[in-house]
Amino acid sequence: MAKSNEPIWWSLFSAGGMVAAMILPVLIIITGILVPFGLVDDDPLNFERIYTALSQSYLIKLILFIVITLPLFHWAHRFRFTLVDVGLKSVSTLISILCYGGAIAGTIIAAIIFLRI
Amino acid sequence: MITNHDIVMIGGGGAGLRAAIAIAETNPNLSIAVVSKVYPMRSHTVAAEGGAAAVIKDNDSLENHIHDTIAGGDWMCDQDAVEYFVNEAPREMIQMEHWGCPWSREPDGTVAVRPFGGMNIERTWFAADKTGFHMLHTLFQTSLKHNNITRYDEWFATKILVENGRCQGVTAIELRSGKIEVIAGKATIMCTGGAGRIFPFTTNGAIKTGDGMAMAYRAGVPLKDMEFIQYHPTGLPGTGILITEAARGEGGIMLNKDGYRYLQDYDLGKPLDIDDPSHPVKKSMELGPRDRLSQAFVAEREKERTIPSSYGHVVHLDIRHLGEKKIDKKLPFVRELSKNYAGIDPVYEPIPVRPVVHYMMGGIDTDINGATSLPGLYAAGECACVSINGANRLGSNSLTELLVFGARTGKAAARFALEVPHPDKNSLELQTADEQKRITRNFFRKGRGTERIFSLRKEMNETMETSAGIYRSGKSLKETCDKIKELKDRFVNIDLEDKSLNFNTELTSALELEFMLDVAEAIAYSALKRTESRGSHQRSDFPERDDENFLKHSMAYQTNTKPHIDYKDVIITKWPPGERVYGKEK
Amino acid sequence: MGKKEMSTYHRPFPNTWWLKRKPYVLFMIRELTSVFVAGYCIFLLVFVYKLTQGADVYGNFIDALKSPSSVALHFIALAFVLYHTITWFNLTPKILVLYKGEERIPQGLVAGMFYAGWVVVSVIVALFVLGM
Amino acid sequence: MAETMKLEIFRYHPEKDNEPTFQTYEVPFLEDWVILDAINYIKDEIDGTLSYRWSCQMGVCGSCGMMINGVPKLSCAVFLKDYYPDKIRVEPLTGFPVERDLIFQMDDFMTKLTEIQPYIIRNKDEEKPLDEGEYLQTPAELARFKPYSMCINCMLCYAACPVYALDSTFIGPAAIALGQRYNMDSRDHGRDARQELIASHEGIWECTFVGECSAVCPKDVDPAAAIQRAKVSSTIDWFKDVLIPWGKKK
Ligand SMILES: Cc1cc2nc3c(=O)[nH]c(=O)nc-3n(C[C@H](O)[C@H](O)[C@H](O)COP(=O)(O)OP(=O)(O)OC[C@H]3O[C@@H](n4cnc5c(N)ncnc54)[C@H](O)[C@@H]3O)c2cc1C
Ligand code: SF4
Ligand code: F3S
Ligand code: FES
Repeated sequence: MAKSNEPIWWSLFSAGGMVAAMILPVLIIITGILVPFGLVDDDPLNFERIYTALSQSYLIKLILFIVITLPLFHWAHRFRFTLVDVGLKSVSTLISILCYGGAIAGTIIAAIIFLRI
Repeated sequence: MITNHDIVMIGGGGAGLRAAIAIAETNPNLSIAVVSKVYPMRSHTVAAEGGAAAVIKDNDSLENHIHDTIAGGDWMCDQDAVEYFVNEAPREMIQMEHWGCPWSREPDGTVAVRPFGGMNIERTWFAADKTGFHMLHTLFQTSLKHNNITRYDEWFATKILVENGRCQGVTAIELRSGKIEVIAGKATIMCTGGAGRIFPFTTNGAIKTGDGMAMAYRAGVPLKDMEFIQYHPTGLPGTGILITEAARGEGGIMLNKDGYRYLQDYDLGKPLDIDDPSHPVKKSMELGPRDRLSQAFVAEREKERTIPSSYGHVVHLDIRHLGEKKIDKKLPFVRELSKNYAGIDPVYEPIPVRPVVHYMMGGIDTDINGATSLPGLYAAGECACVSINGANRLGSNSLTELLVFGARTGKAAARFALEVPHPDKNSLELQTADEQKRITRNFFRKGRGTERIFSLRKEMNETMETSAGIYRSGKSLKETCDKIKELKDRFVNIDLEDKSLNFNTELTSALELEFMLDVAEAIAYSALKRTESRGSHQRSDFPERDDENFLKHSMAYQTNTKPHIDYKDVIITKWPPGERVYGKEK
Repeated sequence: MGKKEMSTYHRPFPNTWWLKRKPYVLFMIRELTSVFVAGYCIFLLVFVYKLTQGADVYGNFIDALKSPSSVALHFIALAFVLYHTITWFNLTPKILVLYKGEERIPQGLVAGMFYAGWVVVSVIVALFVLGM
Repeated sequence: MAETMKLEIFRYHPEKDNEPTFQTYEVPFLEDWVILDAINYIKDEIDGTLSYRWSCQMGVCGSCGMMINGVPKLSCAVFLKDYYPDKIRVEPLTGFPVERDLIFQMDDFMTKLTEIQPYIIRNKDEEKPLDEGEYLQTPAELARFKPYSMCINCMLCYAACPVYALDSTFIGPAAIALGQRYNMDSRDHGRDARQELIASHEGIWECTFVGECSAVCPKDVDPAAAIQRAKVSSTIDWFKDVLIPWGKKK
């Protein structure tokens, strides 16, 4: 019985799931409801404010980076099994490559973008 | 087809598995077969709730346990067997602990014990109220460790094969394919459990049909003390599901329709208040032995002080005062069962109960090594009678018996197997061909008759209930003997709708009915001949115990006509017969 | 063990099994929330990317948030992500099996801790992004 | 006959049928009958050829699992009255090959159960002689594994798990729960031995946490929790191995 490498994917999945559960709802409310409907004073998302916040604090940058990338792995792992569960078991290797590959690609792109700030 | 093993266990319940492991551990080179008509973990040991007795605490002594057992059995126990049993019990129970059995514990981590009926001190080990379940699964799972144990799951044994004067195995049907094969062994151990299904109202599962007893009986081995049948005082009406004695051990009380603790009227001591720290008092009132409690029920019924229900009369078992917390911790299964099957929550309402057929004290006659009169044939567990239970088993002695005598019998059979030559292959195959023919002829031939299994079984159940119940009389027993004869004759005309091979459960029901009729016959004749009252055998026409004539085991032999009943002395070593006293000691 | 293979019947298990019972449908919805989770993360990534493209590009992007289609998408995403959050927290007691002595800490309490944490985190994030 | 009810039962006979059929029976409706009572009535009074497993009638032997209207249940523990007056559809548990009628084949589980090593494994030198008595185990230590020891091997969880139905190489809920039962027993040292199977792909990692195994379990074993906890501990093992390879035993 081969030793499985699932733990790495599973822990990324879990961490991503936790981040998504904790942080995404409030962010969606901000970008999807509060800001568009003008329910908050000023414009919290104005360029100056966000850009300075991100460019001046490595910590904020890192947090946002994690908030964006970990849930990608959450998706990759879950979606992989969703596809297997609906009967695509025969191409499961390909699915794994596409899903995890997608999440890794997303992470690399994110890294490049974040480095440019 | 013939498969060879050194030792063949028929039955994968507590006794069969314990025997198998004992052999596997003592000699890893022996090949062991465990043949069972159901997957071993479905065996009826799984249903045992209350616990298993063994002396472990400092305030207890072996002598106490011996005395309780012998007095509880109304001096019908073989005392050498009881002594061995009690001495060995703690070791066996510790062995179960070492194998992982989840015994309930004291805060300091030692095993906990609880009081049980007829015992003068708390000595019953328990795993909440699923003791048998945990023991069976522990044994079964432990048996998986040994790869010299071959399991024949869902194989139905039909006949003991005797050749050259010794038992050389059995024929068995592989249920899924329907084919009959020889499972040959140098020694064979019957561990097929009890026969409660002979009666209509029983705590026993569908598989407890006395198969092993009947097979041995047909092979010429006597059945011992078959008239002693234990009624458990607290079964749920309708289903017969058991409410464990542990409910009373923890302090539950029995009430009649007036809310009166009627047991005080039956020489079982005086009740203490339920809040009294000494309640429940051992060996008194609710903690009297089962025979006496069941008899008290009948008397209450006659006085019209019981409660009518849609399933006959009941009394109440009240555990409300224990409180929800204790009930959930110590008796969760009682709560689950009462809620599901009686529609009441015992935290808030008393449980309706009535006596129910529970256990066979008698069985295949064996010596202290589990050996029967037929060389190579051994028996252990409820199907056997060594006899430690005498005329009335004490609750929680049986599970321990499975271990103690399962192990001992296993080892004895292993020694025997090492000494005898290989089976006589050819003649066993011939015998199997005969058995195959018998089954085809009896059950598969077209146009046999019109009798239905179900109606014969029902008639057998009814006649046994009327005549071999808590109280018996010569007249009704005679009628039952005739009735069984009639049913056996009619059995020949039984017609199976199912003529196929794969998993033909109609065929197995028919074979089981045939086994039960044989066992019922042995019970009825043994009871008829015992003209005294002792333990669970109460004759309304002979209400006194008669040590002069009947301090003897009944031995039922099958003949071509009616069974022949003989007697054998009870082994008395240090404990001469005395009076059974409850509620007055100390 | 001498068990001959015999003709058994293997029932088909269609790929549409998850439509057969409500718990399975709910399970599938739970699994599909991951698509919306990932979708929103990609949106965030685009957001940061626009930031690197300068104030004008970024400004247009923020204006586009007000479009009905964007709002609609956000609402859908919110529904799924909330479903994710709820199912996720509800399952935490299966992973975090805690005992106090003999008693298991009630599952509701364990999940409750996560819900409480969620509220705190949400408030902090909101204050941080919106205010200060 | 006063009130009656209809049962639609899955029939398959290997000697005669290539495909299963359904047969409808009418049985008396009694308030306190469980579905098994109705099926026994059919066997006794209407059709002796119907095959199924049962024994204890009290929900503890684990023989009588069936699909009742598509949901795995112990037929001795569900009442007719919960379905009255609708027709009840009875089928063998899904996910297993059918031997005949309501009898499914569970060889696969028995093999897996054996492989998971569901018995106490102790370090050689730490076996205590029987004369020295029991191993101490506090009620708290007992409580850690007790729920997992309640499994009656009824197979309802397997029938509820789509992952097992799709791919029977998956070890499945009950076997893993029983492995965990021993892993968490304070008297056991066998975790490493069991881990090889549990931590394999076919072990815990195929489980996608559908959770229905726990939802249908009649004994509250909560195999879903057992599996997820095994995922956590196997993950911890994995990181230990990768990050501190020199810390490995053996
Ligand atoms: C509800 C209930 C509660 C009980 N509670 C307690 C208690 O608290 N304490 C206590 O000490 N005792 C208790 N008892 C009694 C005790 O449980 C039984 O006496 C004991 O379990 C019998 O075990 P066994 O191994 O002899 O037989 P079983 O466990 O009944 O096993 C019989 C085995 O034989 C096999 N078999 C039978 N016929 C055939 C055949 N023809 N071919 C192949 N295989 C066959 C079966 O498949 C099965 O594996 C209780 C009994 C019941 C019914
Ligand atoms: S875990 Fe529950 S459902 Fe599964 S086999 Fe065990 S008791 Fe049955
Ligand atoms: S249903 Fe199956 S997928 Fe996992 S949580 Fe239970 S084993
Ligand atoms: S018959 Fe034993 S569990 Fe249903």
